[in-house]
Amino acid sequence: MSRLQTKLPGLTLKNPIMPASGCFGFGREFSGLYDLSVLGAIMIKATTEEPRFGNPTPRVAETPGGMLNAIGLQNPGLEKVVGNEIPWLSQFDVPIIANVAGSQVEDYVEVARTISKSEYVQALELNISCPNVKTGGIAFGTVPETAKHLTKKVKEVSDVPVYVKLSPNVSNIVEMAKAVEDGGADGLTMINTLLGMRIDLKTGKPILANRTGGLSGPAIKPVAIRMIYEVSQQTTLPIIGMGGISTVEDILEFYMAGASAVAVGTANFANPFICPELIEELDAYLIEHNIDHISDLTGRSWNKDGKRTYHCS
Amino acid sequence: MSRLQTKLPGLTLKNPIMPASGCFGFGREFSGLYDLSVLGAIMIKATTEEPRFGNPTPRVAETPGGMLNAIGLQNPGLEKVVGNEIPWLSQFDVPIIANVAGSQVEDYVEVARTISKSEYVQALELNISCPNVKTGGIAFGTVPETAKHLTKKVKEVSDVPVYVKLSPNVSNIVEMAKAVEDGGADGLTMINTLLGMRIDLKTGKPILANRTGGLSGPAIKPVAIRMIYEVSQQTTLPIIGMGGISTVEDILEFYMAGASAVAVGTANFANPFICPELIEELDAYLIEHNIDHISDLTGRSWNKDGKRTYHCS
Amino acid sequence: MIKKEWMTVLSQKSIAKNIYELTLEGELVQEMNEPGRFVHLKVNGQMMPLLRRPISIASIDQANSRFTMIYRAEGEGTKLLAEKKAGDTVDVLGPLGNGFPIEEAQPGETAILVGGGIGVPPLYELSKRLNERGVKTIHVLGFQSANVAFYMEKFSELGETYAATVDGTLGTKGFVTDAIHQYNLQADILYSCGPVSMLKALEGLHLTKKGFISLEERMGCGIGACFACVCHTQNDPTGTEYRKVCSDGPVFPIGEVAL
Amino acid sequence: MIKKEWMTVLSQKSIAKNIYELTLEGELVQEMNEPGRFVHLKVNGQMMPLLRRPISIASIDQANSRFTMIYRAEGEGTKLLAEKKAGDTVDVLGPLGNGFPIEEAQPGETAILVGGGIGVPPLYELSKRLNERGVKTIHVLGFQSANVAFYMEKFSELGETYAATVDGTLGTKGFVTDAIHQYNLQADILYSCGPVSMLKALEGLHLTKKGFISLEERMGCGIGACFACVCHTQNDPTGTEYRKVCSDGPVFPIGEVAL
Ligand SMILES: Cc1cc2nc3c(=O)[nH]c(=O)nc-3n(C[C@H](O)[C@H](O)[C@H](O)COP(=O)(O)OP(=O)(O)OC[C@H]3O[C@@H](n4cnc5c(N)ncnc54)[C@H](O)[C@@H]3O)c2cc1C
Ligand SMILES: Cc1cc2nc3c(=O)[nH]c(=O)nc-3n(C[C@H](O)[C@H](O)[C@H](O)COP(=O)(O)OP(=O)(O)OC[C@H]3O[C@@H](n4cnc5c(N)ncnc54)[C@H](O)[C@@H]3O)c2cc1C
Ligand SMILES: Cc1cc2nc3c(=O)[nH]c(=O)nc-3n(C[C@H](O)[C@H](O)[C@H](O)COP(=O)(O)O)c2cc1C
Ligand SMILES: Cc1cc2nc3c(=O)[nH]c(=O)nc-3n(C[C@H](O)[C@H](O)[C@H](O)COP(=O)(O)O)c2cc1C
Ligand code: FES
Ligand code: FES
Repeated sequence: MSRLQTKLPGLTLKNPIMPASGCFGFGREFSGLYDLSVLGAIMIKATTEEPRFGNPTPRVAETPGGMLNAIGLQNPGLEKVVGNEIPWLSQFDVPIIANVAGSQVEDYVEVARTISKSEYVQALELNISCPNVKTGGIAFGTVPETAKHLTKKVKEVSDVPVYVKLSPNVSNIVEMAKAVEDGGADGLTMINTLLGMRIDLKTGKPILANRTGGLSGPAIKPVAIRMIYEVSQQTTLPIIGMGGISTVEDILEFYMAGASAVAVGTANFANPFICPELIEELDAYLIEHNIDHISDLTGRSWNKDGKRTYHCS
Repeated sequence: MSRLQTKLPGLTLKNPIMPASGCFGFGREFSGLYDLSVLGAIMIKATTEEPRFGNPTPRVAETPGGMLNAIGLQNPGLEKVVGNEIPWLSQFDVPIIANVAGSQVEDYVEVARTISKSEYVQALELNISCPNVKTGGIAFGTVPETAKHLTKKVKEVSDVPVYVKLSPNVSNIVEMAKAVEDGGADGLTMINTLLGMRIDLKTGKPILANRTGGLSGPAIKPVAIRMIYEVSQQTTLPIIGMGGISTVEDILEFYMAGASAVAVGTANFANPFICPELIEELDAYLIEHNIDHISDLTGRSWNKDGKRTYHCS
Repeated sequence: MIKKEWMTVLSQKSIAKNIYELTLEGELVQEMNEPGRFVHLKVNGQMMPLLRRPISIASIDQANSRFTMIYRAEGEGTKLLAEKKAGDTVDVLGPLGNGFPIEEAQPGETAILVGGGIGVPPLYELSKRLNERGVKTIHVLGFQSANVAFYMEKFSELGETYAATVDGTLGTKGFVTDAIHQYNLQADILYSCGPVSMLKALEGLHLTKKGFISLEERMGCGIGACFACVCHTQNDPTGTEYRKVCSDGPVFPIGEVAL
Repeated sequence: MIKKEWMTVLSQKSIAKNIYELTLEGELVQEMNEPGRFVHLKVNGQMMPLLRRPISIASIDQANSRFTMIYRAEGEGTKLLAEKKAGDTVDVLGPLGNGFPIEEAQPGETAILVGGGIGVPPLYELSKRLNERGVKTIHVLGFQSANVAFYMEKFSELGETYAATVDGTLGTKGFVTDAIHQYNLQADILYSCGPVSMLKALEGLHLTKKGFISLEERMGCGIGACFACVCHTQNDPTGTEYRKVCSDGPVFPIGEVAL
């Protein structure tokens, strides 16, 4: 499947399809369903310094063409993630991208420092789109200067490349992308969820105990495509695209918009076998359409060549 | 249907359901399908000072649970709207809310001044969420100070109450709402469309000639509900809610979130009879559930009483 | 008058590769007076797909309250439509737009009807009506390939019929204009429906004094309210004058709208 | 092992107001070993509704590769499910979670099975298995009203069966706890499934030394990966210890999880 092989900063991927953070835990459950080594990479659940229980339940609600979640970054904490989860996952031949979260700059720095030293972690994904941060609120993901500063601090301590995960809840996504590029980011992952809410008509209250939650799934795909289209033309950073992917056509759309790899989140819930299925179907599609390499499609919507900096070497 | 009668600044509505701006033209076409007098009000298509052709076609694209549009504010211009369209529409017993657009402050002011003097116009809806403005780009809808200034200028010249239509493409919707409240707005209408894109896999290019467009329909409902929930608790302005409404349940959700009336946009395309149908169904629902007045539901999700300032007198 | 009705599927069959012929029954047929108008279909009662699909009326049988459409199952909506079986219902809005003016062709005159791909269907009812009126019809039908061609025999029953296929598997190899040249076809009036490139080429031929073409455009409402489907006029190709394909068209006199 | 299979509908019938009994056939049944586990259903192959619906396994017939579910058609997904007819297919992921431990009840002992509303179904297969094992079963089934009650006779065939309805239209007026008091029911072991309020009340009764309860929670993945369905433990009610309803449960020993 060399036409799917993808090189990104710190990552050599068999193929460019990976489960998105938070939709795949640390891989244990899915490993019972298929061999995780077929995946391009795995983006593990957000890790914070201390263990977190997260928000009260209900934590999910369905919406038209999408879903809301307010898990609240539940995770066993840095020590257990580095000590148990990552080593366990390392039995599979698949690069690990660690999703880093925190409440203040120091938390991020601490998690990034430690987790990036794990011999099994190939890259970090800086989650600056979490609605639960203490200091500065959602400022990390919505104020360019703050995002830049955080990126810089994390880059200083990280042993591996740092991808910054952008929030779509902003007026100007290009400004955010440029800020983290200035801060030294090696790549971008986008998009995280849009903030949304559903109300239970029986109780008159929000369905989610946390009231608001993050909207994901096919409903947000047009927003993701638009943002990747804009950002990919204005920065030189490679983009791992996500937001509503559930078919090969979706993947092609993300590539044409400007992505260099993709992640699948919510679709794992409707079909837990979606990632391996998409990997096979994408390969078949490229063969059928005589496309030498998937990276030829990157940015096709705005770039005649469709060639970008990052692709199979 | 007194349980549906709704009083808002400048408006006494038989019922709180109206077609959203841009999805109903100036009413001529729908008048061939049903008697427009059954509607709570009509929000007419955006009016600019000069006639506008709008964007090249294709101007619409379908997305999962939604659609994109990039009409580009096509309209016959202020003179014809005031001279022909509004007087024609005045034959129906239905309040007219005029949607005002422009490229710079002076344009808005000019349109607002003239159109608000039309004896048939009960209120203005200030469209500050248009992606095609010349001066300041999307600044009118995304920079609080700019929005406040514009609102103030328009209020100075308007003979009728001014509702400001908020854009969802911001990090902090409450800040925007408060800014236009400070600027003197009499009410809010929300939300306008989210910026999105779709790419045609056959051509590799965006489907819309304008490339990006506004996302509307059920897909964006959770974003609308969240924003109305937030804003209704932080301002005293009445909110006309919109974004994906297509059922009575949707209307109830908007009310519980904090709306005092609702508008239906995209759903008119799937079912042109949707507005009169919803008006009947909503009345039947209230009777069945022993709800004295629809306004009792406003803000129910955060307010035990569910009573707000604006309801049937 | 425009109506919305859940009409019943009488029959659906595949008549070429991915091409379906669908016959529906219902009251709404009584409103169908003109060839070239279209209906706007909601393929299911659910939220997805969200928008209606515009499909031309291919033939009308008012006595039996039936009409037939011919469409290509390509995207999400038309694929779902292709799954409908006899007895199922379809939500139809219509009839919409303005059709081909048959009164513009005088009895005894010759009309040339030129269709391309899924632009062919509305020409069938048109041809029937013209023939009833005593107008001689010549048909030139363009397709990608023989395997997606349809209704050649049905048109042949109404008048001379020529095919053009891009790959030469049926009729003239090339475009409809190649067939027109090859057979040196002449007529008094032109009626056409198909891709813009074809309509443009036909306009350039100046084959007849009078001509009418039917356009396609992506639609929102389908009734003239949303401004999704506008086009410029040839009088004012960059100005603010416009026509709406859904309600002013889809049929326009040649020369009226900018292609 | 967890499998995903398009299973075939053998029968579907309404057995009470909005309550349906659905029997599916397929390979996956061979994986169903324990009462109290559930399946995660996708009601159609489309994007809406997006998420699967968790439904308990109500009875298993491995010899014929069939199993039965009983569910209430209430929201979008279950209403679509109720439209399925014999011969249609349903996308089933399962079996999921951990069921009721039957080995905790010794032959000769008495088990009391307490179900509320749509919590009743999994108790049926459980009761069959306990009876096979020589455990005596008492059933207490709570419903809103007689018109939504079901399976009373089927349970009666397996052991003493009591009903409680909120409006008194069947059995004891009130809750299952009222029926337990009224008849002074006693047992060695409790198995229960139903609303949290019911489970809490039962926990408070301290009716038996051993007890197992089955929980409901809104789910994402259904397999333990997304952290949607967690609950606190009674050991650490405000801390970071947790159980996942989908993969650690849905059945837990009484006292393990915070209700
Ligand atoms: C007046 C008119 C008459 C038509 N008559 C016929 C006919 O008789 N037979 C036939 O096969 N086709 C006809 N078409 C084209 C037909 O509408 C499209 O092929 C169809 O809408 C595509 O829908 P889909 O579900 O396959 O594609 P999707 O890609 O799922 O469609 C997505 C959206 O784009 C719109 N769209 C996509 N392609 C087109 C197109 N070419 N024209 C207009 N809208 C499009 C759809 O309506 C829908 O809103 C006609 C179009 C118009 C405007
Ligand atoms: C382990 C388990 C076993 C279950 N067994 C049964 C059973 O045997 N029979 C039965 O009738 N019901 C059962 N339920 C409840 C059933 O899952 C819900 O009634 C159903 O998901 C509601 O879907 P809907 O399409 O009707 O509602 P919608 O409102 O359309 O559902 C929207 C979303 O919310 C979720 N949801 C809504 N209500 C519930 C609920 N009460 N519990 C969990 N998720 C919910 C849905 O799964 C879906 O994701 C069980 C739930 C769990 C967790
Ligand atoms: C249940 C759930 C949990 C998530 N948890 C995380 C997380 O821990 N960290 C993170 O960066 N993103 C998280 N996300 C966001 C996804 O990684 C992804 O960016 C988003 O869902 C859009 O992709 P999708 O539409 O394919 O799901 C979560 C999403 C869901 C649905
Ligand atoms: C085709 C189309 C045209 C629109 N034109 C306008 C407009 O001229 N002015 C405006 O303020 N909003 C316009 N809108 C936005 C709608 O009024 C509404 O705010 C939005 O579509 C969300 O509601 P909905 O999901 O019910 O459509 C338009 C929307 C659509 C779909
Ligand atoms: S489709 Fe709405 S105006 Fe033509
Ligand atoms: S539903 Fe995903 S962990 Fe339980």
